[in-house]
Amino acid sequence: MLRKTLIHDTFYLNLGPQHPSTHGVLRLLLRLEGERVVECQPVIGYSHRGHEHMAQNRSWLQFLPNTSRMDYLSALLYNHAYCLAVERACGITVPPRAEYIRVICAELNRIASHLLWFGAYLLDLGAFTPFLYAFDDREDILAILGEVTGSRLTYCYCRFGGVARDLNQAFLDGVRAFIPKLRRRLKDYHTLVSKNVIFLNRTKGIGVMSPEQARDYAVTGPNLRASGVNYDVRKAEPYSVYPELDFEVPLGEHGDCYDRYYVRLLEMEQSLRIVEQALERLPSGPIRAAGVEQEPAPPPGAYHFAYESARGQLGIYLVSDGGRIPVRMKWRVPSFSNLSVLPELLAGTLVADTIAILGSLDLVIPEIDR
Amino acid sequence: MTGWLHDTWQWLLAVFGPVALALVVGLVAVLVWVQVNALFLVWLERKVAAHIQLRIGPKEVGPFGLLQTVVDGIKLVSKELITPRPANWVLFVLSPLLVFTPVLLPFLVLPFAPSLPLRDLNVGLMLIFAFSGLNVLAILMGGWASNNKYALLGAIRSVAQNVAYEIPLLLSAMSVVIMAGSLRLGDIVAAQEGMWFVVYQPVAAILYLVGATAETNRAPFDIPEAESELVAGFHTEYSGMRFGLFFLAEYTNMFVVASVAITLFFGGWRGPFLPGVWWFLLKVYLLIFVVMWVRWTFPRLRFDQLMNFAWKYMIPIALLNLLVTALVMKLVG
Amino acid sequence: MRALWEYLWGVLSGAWSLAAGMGVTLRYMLQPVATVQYPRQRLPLPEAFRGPIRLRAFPDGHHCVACGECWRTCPSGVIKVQGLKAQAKDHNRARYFFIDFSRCSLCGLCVEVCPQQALAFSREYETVGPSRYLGVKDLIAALEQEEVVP
Amino acid sequence: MRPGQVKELLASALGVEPRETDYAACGCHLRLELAGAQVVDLAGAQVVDLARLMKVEGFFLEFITAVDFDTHLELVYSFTRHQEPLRLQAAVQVERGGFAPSLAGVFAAADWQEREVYDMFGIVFAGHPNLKRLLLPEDADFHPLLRDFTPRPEHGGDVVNLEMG
Repeated sequence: MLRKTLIHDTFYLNLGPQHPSTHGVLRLLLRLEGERVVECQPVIGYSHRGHEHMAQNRSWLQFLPNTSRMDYLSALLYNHAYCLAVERACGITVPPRAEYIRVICAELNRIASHLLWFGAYLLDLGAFTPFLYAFDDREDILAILGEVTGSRLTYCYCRFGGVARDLNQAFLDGVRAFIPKLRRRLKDYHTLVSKNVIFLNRTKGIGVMSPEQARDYAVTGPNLRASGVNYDVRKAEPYSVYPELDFEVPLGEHGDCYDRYYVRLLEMEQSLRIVEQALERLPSGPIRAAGVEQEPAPPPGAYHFAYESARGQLGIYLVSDGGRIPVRMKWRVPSFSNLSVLPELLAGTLVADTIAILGSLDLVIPEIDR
Repeated sequence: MTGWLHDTWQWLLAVFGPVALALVVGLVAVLVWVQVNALFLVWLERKVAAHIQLRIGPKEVGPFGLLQTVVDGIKLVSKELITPRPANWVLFVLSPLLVFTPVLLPFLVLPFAPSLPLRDLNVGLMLIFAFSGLNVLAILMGGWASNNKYALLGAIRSVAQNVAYEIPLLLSAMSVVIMAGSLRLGDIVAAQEGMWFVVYQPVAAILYLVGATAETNRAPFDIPEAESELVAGFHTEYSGMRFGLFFLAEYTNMFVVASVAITLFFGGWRGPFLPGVWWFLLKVYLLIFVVMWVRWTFPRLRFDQLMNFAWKYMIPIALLNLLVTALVMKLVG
Repeated sequence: MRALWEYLWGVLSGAWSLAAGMGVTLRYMLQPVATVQYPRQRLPLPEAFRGPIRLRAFPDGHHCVACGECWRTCPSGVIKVQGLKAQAKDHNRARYFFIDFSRCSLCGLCVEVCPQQALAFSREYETVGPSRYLGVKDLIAALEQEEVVP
Repeated sequence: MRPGQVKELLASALGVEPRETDYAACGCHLRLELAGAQVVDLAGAQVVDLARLMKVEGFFLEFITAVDFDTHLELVYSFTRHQEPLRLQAAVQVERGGFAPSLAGVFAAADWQEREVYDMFGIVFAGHPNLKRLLLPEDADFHPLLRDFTPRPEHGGDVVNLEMG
């Protein structure tokens, strides 16, 4: 009897909500057998602020600053997505210059988001230094975006029918200097991290997600592409000026942590290409569409808009009754689905792998909780 | 004034005898040295880390921020010592003391200079390894007594890791001992008259350095206190100077293993121009710098990979190395 | 034999990858630092910087007519403005203009909707205080300390 | 896959007729209004059959949400594909506090999505393995996205009132 309980004794470990590696306030209830995870149950909602409820209590325009508070690491992407969604619903055409500016800023923000993920992931794996290199690069992006948006993290830059402010010379110079610098840095990252034998051992073959699993759990973004599924909303349901730009969608093969890592690194390079091309083609003209109402209200009906955020497919489902205040605004956030697959990936791994897998999914918890 | 001092000295000498007095003075010196050295090493670590990471590091307190660690130490001393209610009080309090004591004792035999070891024992090397083995007991006690799951996991990891890495450490040191023919550290340094042992024993040197890094729980082998997995590992529940003692022990331990590495493989205090003690310290700090450099470059290994590495690679290679050394020594000597 | 070769190759390439990584960190160690020591050195603020809003100062004071457009647009409802007419036929002029900066999200909608262009972002960035009530700012009073920017 | 193909497929397999919508205007290719699920007839509910079909055809479940129209709730299921993207949104009318069949057995993604809808709207998903609160505290007794919900002080949050003058 005693022997039996000794062998089969498992214990619960609360990983979070205050834990260095849960990035935000996520709680994982782990049932452990020694260091092996038997069962994992994510508990979320610690930073639920009720953005969808707020949306039902304010006008379409007034919701704009909320968008950047959901996923604060890719605030501009959410900003952009919301504006595109409302513009589609209202039938507003955006001047090309504004759209190019938005894409440049959004892609820079995507790089910043991936850089932060890169640093934080290496921190999870115990390498402190790449984190600060990544922050150094990210700092450049924040400074560049600050030149035109006026803020560093929670941007509120896009407006219905355009952007709030035109690009200035400091921004253009900053971007032109930044692109070659990041290219050099990416090379160093490959030497320092991607080829490092310890890193390879920690990530190769860990947390393998099959394409079927990914589809079952509606996983999207780099996590899905690491499993080899070619699905990028920018290509699948092209929006904005992406059809005019030439870029590739990097794919992984095995769907393990290493592929998820590598796909993101390659995506940064593709985003750089997009920024480069968009800068080259940047047309002149107005930055705000003429004749857009102060507070546009979409005609009655249901609208959906899909957007590729840094973490995957962002879906905005709007229901309007033609009034100033939305009836319903559903945000389909990518991390929500990406986290739901975690219990499946974790079963049977070690605690150290738990951190490696959790980190590789690139979760932003306030985005999940909304 | 000096007369009074001289009288006291004479009196002490008469009462305790020269040997005991030398030990007491030496012990006081070691205690002071340990503190100063640890404070300096923490400062060095922070500076090295900072410059690797494109930062400046401590710079406000004292010249180049040298006094920053002193201030931090004062802060630690002044903090409240918290004992968690479900903890085992006796073991919890005892553990930091027990972790700190064994790291002091190797200083008895470390040959800083030809005349400087306090006691040049003929089993000096064994004494060092014996006492560094005690470390793990204290960590296990602390981790278990905290009654915290993270601390317990950290303690378990620590025991497994220390047991595994002690073996290649000893085996690689043993091949040097075979070459020198003595366990006395002074003799080992003397045996490196013509050439450092690192030239004859490169494999043993690398094995020793890797093992020593693991033995001192330094990154990339810092899994007992892996902060991203186990929060702080075995010392999660410790605060104030109890935590400070763990910290102090870690850095002093680092100094000890680096000193042993210098003695075994890098010619100890030997070197031209400067007096021996300077050469010894220079080499030790250089080696410690390399260890820090490694720490700030690599990610952490996973626990099972670490064990695999020790049992499947390091121990067989160390054994093979020992065998070859013994054979060659037999044939040559 | 092949397995042994692969094993050796694995060991060597692994060791090489570690050495290459250390080379990278060494190179960075010799580079100049990237940080700015904040209270001593300060970065220039970007042109578009958004601080708490202020009333723009003109030679004849401010141009706010207390229409309340900003007050209605503000998503967080942080603005309160009240106007007075000196005489019945005069334009309305803001007498009181308060914002609660502790809840402001700096979206800039108030600045954009203002029909008089009376509002602008300040360049104040050290806005931390010990109490949330310090976030309540009296813009009319602040205006008096400001120099006139035509 | 073209909208026409899916339309035919749905007509032959389920006997339902989705409406083709203008993708450029509303971001959705097909919209399907399904009959409301009855409590007694959950097993045979059309939406479960639809989900099974969608799974076979390579779709994934983007999200499940609900919209409160005061008189009734409308459950919205959104499906799309990785290859040849096509979005199909199905709407089911549910009464307030009513029941709906769970899709958790078909799409694993439905598990959390349904928990969120239960959390926010109070729709009970019959057959769900673990229908607990997801985002709100476990002891919450309200469903905040219903239109008649008014926040009470104990729900948290506070407002600094500006004193004039």
